[in-house]
Amino acid sequence: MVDLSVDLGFLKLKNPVIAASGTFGYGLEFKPFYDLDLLGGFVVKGLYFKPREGNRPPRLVETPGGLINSIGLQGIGVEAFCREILPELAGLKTAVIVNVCGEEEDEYARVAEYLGRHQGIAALELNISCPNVREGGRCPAQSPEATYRTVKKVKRVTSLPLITKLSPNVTDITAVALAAEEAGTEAISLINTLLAMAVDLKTRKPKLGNVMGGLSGPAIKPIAVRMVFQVARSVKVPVIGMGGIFSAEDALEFMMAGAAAVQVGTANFVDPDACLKIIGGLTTWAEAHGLKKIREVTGSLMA
Amino acid sequence: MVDLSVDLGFLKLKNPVIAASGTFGYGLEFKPFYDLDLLGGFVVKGLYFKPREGNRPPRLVETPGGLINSIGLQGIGVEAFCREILPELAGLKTAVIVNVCGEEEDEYARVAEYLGRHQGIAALELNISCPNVREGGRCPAQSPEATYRTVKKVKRVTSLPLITKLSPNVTDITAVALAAEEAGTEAISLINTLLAMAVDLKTRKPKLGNVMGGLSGPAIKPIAVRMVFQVARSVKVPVIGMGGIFSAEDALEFMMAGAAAVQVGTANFVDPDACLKIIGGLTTWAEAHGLKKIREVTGSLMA
Amino acid sequence: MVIDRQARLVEVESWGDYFLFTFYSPEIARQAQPGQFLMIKVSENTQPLLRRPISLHNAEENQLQIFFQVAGTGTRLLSMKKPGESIDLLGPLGKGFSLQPELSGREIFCVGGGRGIAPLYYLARKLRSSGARPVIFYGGRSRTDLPLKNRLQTTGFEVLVSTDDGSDGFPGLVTSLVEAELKKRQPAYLYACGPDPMMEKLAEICRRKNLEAQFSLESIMGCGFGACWGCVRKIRRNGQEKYLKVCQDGPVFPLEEIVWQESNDG
Amino acid sequence: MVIDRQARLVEVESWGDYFLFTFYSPEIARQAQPGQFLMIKVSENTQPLLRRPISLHNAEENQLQIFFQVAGTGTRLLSMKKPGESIDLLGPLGKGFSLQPELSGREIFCVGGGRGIAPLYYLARKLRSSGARPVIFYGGRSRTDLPLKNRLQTTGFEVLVSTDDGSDGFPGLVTSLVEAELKKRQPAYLYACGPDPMMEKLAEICRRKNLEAQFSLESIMGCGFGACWGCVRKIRRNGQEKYLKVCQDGPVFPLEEIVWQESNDG
Ligand SMILES: Cc1cc2nc3c(=O)[nH]c(=O)nc-3n(C[C@H](O)[C@H](O)[C@H](O)COP(=O)(O)OP(=O)(O)OC[C@H]3O[C@@H](n4cnc5c(N)ncnc54)[C@H](O)[C@@H]3O)c2cc1C
Ligand SMILES: Cc1cc2nc3c(=O)[nH]c(=O)nc-3n(C[C@H](O)[C@H](O)[C@H](O)COP(=O)(O)OP(=O)(O)OC[C@H]3O[C@@H](n4cnc5c(N)ncnc54)[C@H](O)[C@@H]3O)c2cc1C
Ligand SMILES: Cc1cc2nc3c(=O)[nH]c(=O)nc-3n(C[C@H](O)[C@H](O)[C@H](O)COP(=O)(O)O)c2cc1C
Ligand SMILES: Cc1cc2nc3c(=O)[nH]c(=O)nc-3n(C[C@H](O)[C@H](O)[C@H](O)COP(=O)(O)O)c2cc1C
Ligand code: FES
Ligand code: FES
Repeated sequence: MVDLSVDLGFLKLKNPVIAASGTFGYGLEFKPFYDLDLLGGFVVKGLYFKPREGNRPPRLVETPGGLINSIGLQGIGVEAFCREILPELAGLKTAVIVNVCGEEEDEYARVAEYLGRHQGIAALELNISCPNVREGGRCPAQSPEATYRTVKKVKRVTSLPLITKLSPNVTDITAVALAAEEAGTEAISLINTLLAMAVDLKTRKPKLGNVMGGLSGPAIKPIAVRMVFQVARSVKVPVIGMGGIFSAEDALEFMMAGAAAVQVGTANFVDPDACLKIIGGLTTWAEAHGLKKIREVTGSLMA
Repeated sequence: MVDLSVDLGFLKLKNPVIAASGTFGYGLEFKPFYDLDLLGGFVVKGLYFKPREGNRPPRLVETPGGLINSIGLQGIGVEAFCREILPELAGLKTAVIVNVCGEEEDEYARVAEYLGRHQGIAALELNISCPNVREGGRCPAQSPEATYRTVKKVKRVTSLPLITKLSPNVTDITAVALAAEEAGTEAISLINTLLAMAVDLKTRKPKLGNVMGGLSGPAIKPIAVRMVFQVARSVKVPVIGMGGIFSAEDALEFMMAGAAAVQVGTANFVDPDACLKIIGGLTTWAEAHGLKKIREVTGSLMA
Repeated sequence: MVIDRQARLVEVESWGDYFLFTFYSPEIARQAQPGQFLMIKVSENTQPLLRRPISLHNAEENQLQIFFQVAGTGTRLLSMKKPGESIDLLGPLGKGFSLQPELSGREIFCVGGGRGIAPLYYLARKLRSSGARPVIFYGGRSRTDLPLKNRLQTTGFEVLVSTDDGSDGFPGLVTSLVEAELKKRQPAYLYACGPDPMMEKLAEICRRKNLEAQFSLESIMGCGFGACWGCVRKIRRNGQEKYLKVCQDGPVFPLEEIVWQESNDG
Repeated sequence: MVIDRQARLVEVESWGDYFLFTFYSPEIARQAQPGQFLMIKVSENTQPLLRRPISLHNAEENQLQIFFQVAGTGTRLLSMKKPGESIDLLGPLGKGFSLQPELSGREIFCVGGGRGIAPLYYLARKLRSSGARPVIFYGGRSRTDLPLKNRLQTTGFEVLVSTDDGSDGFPGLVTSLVEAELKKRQPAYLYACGPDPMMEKLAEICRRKNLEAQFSLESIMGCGFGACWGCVRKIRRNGQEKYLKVCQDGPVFPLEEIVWQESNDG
């Protein structure tokens, strides 16, 4: 029997597969498809303090091998989340991770502090990397300084472990990762989406109501693997890799490149049970390769 | 009859379709397929002063909708180019553009100066954005300062018009574009490839001999269109857009987003006559839309 | 809501760009309601990446039917499937038409434009079996865009057709035909599915005539089951305008809730 | 070098994972030489993105043949094409085997491992018609990996087969069979195509026996006609080691030029 468990230090996961924020609703949406306890964990959709309307539709465009979204973090806000959703997630035997957003740096701390007063949250994922909220797709994760400040502020108000989620829209991903580590993040997750755009020739307008959006899916996987590789060599905290993972083989690429765990995003839309299939595929692969513990794959790339 | 010509100010093209550097050999490779005079222009493969061996194979990996290459600018060097190739290109009635490389900033100027002493070159394209040469994929186009310095140095030694080619591996593409403009570039072309990587699960090694490479093809088109859109709104010099153009419709997306002309790269491998088909498609589209001049498409996006 | 990875394509009928598929998919058929839809996997690889939303055209015993028009890559791939192949279906999804019990015995307009006819056959059958009297309006550009006309008629429905080019039935838009009929009859309710401009015009007519109605909307969908927030449209509910999910809160909405200005115009 | 977008697939033969395709493609057939290859478009969309290199297995009058094994996505898509379909071929590409005139009348070894047999049939036919006596070595893992054995024999060639598992012919590697035969005969030349480890071993044998040879190499190709510099392998020529293009300078190289350490090991 293959041991799929991984230990992030601050958090033990029964397997390395985590459903990614914004692609897994509040978790409940997937209950009809399988037992959520089978997951390593899941990250709920990004939460601001207040409810948010999100961006003008259309919000989705398909591109070759990819999907551009400009949801704009529509959501119910942290209070409604703690009141209405969190109780429904209580009792789950999987890591429930909450994705924390903020219009400015202080809001991240407010949301984190509020969440810290509640039970049933395994960790916070700081979404300092959403390209769909500010003008021109800007976000704190595009600057090591803003990253450092934001992580620091959040650390001060909560004892929940922090996973800082990085943006690929940067010149030097390792500089941002190092800043997050220095500020005390317990882990780093990457990548969020790549800022992108598509034009409708018929209307001569952008295909997205919000003009630009974030590209996810298989198209971005090679960029994500590269960034995970670079970051994993630079920091000591565990790295959670994502970007276009659709199969166990994709997940293994990220793990070899240095990821201790992975997140699965867009694949959940295409196959609601994508995470399960990937978990199954990891076991199959490990067995075929005579591997006892999946965690031995992490960083095993010979480069 | 549709007027396909475009005027970049320093250069008139009979149509907006230019074959991209590194995907069109030295031009001669495509003579068996069609009359090169039909092109708006073509950019020859990047040239250093000296001949270069390029990177260790394997040098190519396919990814969903994309291609990662790590050629590493293998080439014959500028002297052999001027001696052996340039005479063969003499007499062509299309814009021959030479892609200029350098290990350090001064080499760009040396190559440019050498080329400036020869006839038959319509413009230089400064390749300050190749991710396949320096350690970790770094290049001058990742810093506005290095971009400014490099362009400035080259301007000083040649009167040939300069097209500065930008890298997408940056936090703020407009800052780099503005630096190039300030240093006096006559035009800006973008994007070069995105730094990427793929892992071979069987060997547990990177699939590329050089570990990382540059991602091109349809997968990157949405990122490229976004960057062209951002740059075209920021600078006054003409913008030449590229990244995943495989059809006339793709080219039109870039033009609406602000490109005065486009370059076609990876598509040349799949269809040696891709540029021709795209030129034909532009005429068809213009006719169907009652457009007399293709240049009216540039920047016509309503956003 | 079920993933049926092995729904067998039993029968294919086609008329030009229009296709009628019959699947064997007992579990989905058992749960199905008119107005609900499927998310269909059209490709084995990532091109296109996403499933495609297609309404239930009918569900009976162990079988499902869909009726669709080739609109782009995804529907073209779907149209190339052959009887005997297995197709991966996710469904039934969304909230279908709600059938008011008090409509029994009354005349009810079901207005479909183009491929929008798809969900109305199933609806009309349910309406009839619950005692109401559906009148189907079926509009298309030309006579070749009305491939289901015979099927609807031979099933015994009253069918009024219109064509923009006048090649069959009422010459003009289906909305004009509805308006003309509203001068003669007083239906108790109206259901509609079609392109946004048609529906917006119908909404105006219904409001003018004080006719209650439900419309089935389209939207580009990422998941189809509420996980992505990609499919929203602006809906007026409890005095507030918000972005609601077409896949979960719809695709059918009462007329008065739909805010037309914010429709997908991409 | 021609782009034939409409090469008609005339006939398909298959044995498990192995396929023999016959195309009608007069222009390419007219220019073809043994050892040259085609770049074949296997997909209508971008998955996979690139054409696939496949050797010419034969060319006669207006027809071409290829013999290939399903190795991944691209060759699987290719294998699904049906007679009557049109396929987009680019070719003939590369420098084929060079046939030394002085070999006339002499015995010549043609060694193919697995799918590497593909170009050797065409070569052997040319050798024979130029007066030489080709002996074909055909190695595979098991007897089911030797689908062309009969075809080669019935065409009148001397064919020596080997299988790793001993299920047909010589039990063991084809290189061992070659070594064994070299104890009995003295061929004038050797041509080979197969997996790198086989070729490297053969190179060692040839060097030891002072046997001149040409090898057809594989490499991942971007374009197939010299435009991308993606397919290079390290070659020793004029006393210098350089990266040469397999697609243009090869795929066939004289034994002594090939530098094995730098082979594609990705
Ligand atoms: C709930 C629902 C039920 C539907 N039921 C049916 C049905 O029963 N029969 C039928 O023929 N069609 C139906 N559609 C529309 C169908 O989903 C689209 O035609 C299809 O997704 C287009 O995919 P494609 O790959 O063929 O085209 P693409 O190449 O993706 O796009 C072609 C054109 O269609 C538009 N489009 C893409 N996706 C959608 C979408 N989800 N809705 C509307 N327009 C879209 C694009 O913007 C583009 O202009 C339904 C849509 C929804 C949301
Ligand atoms: C000049 C030349 C002639 C060839 N002739 C034949 C032939 O006659 N018959 C035949 O069956 N095969 C031949 N091949 C090999 C054939 O091109 C590959 O098997 C094919 O490209 C694999 O594509 P795929 O999409 O099926 O596999 P992929 O999914 O792309 O890859 C499957 C495996 O094959 C490897 N591979 C990918 N491309 C190549 C390549 N170009 N060369 C070698 N390995 C590759 C990959 O690294 C991977 O391990 C030839 C290759 C070359 C370079
Ligand atoms: C529709 C959609 C919504 C998303 N919303 C969020 C979000 O709320 N918070 C967040 O941190 N990331 C969000 N993401 C990014 C994903 O979590 C993930 O980082 C990205 O999509 C790359 O992974 P993938 O290619 O597997 O989807 C969203 C992605 C998509 C496609
Ligand atoms: C194999 C290969 C080699 C390339 N070599 C060069 C080069 O020498 N100089 C350069 O400026 N860009 C080079 N590029 C980048 C292309 O010119 C182009 O910027 C990029 O590929 C994006 O366009 P595409 O998606 O149409 O290919 C190369 C790209 C490829 C795929
Ligand atoms: S389609 Fe994903 S929420 Fe509606
Ligand atoms: S395959 Fe492009 S140069 Fe050889």
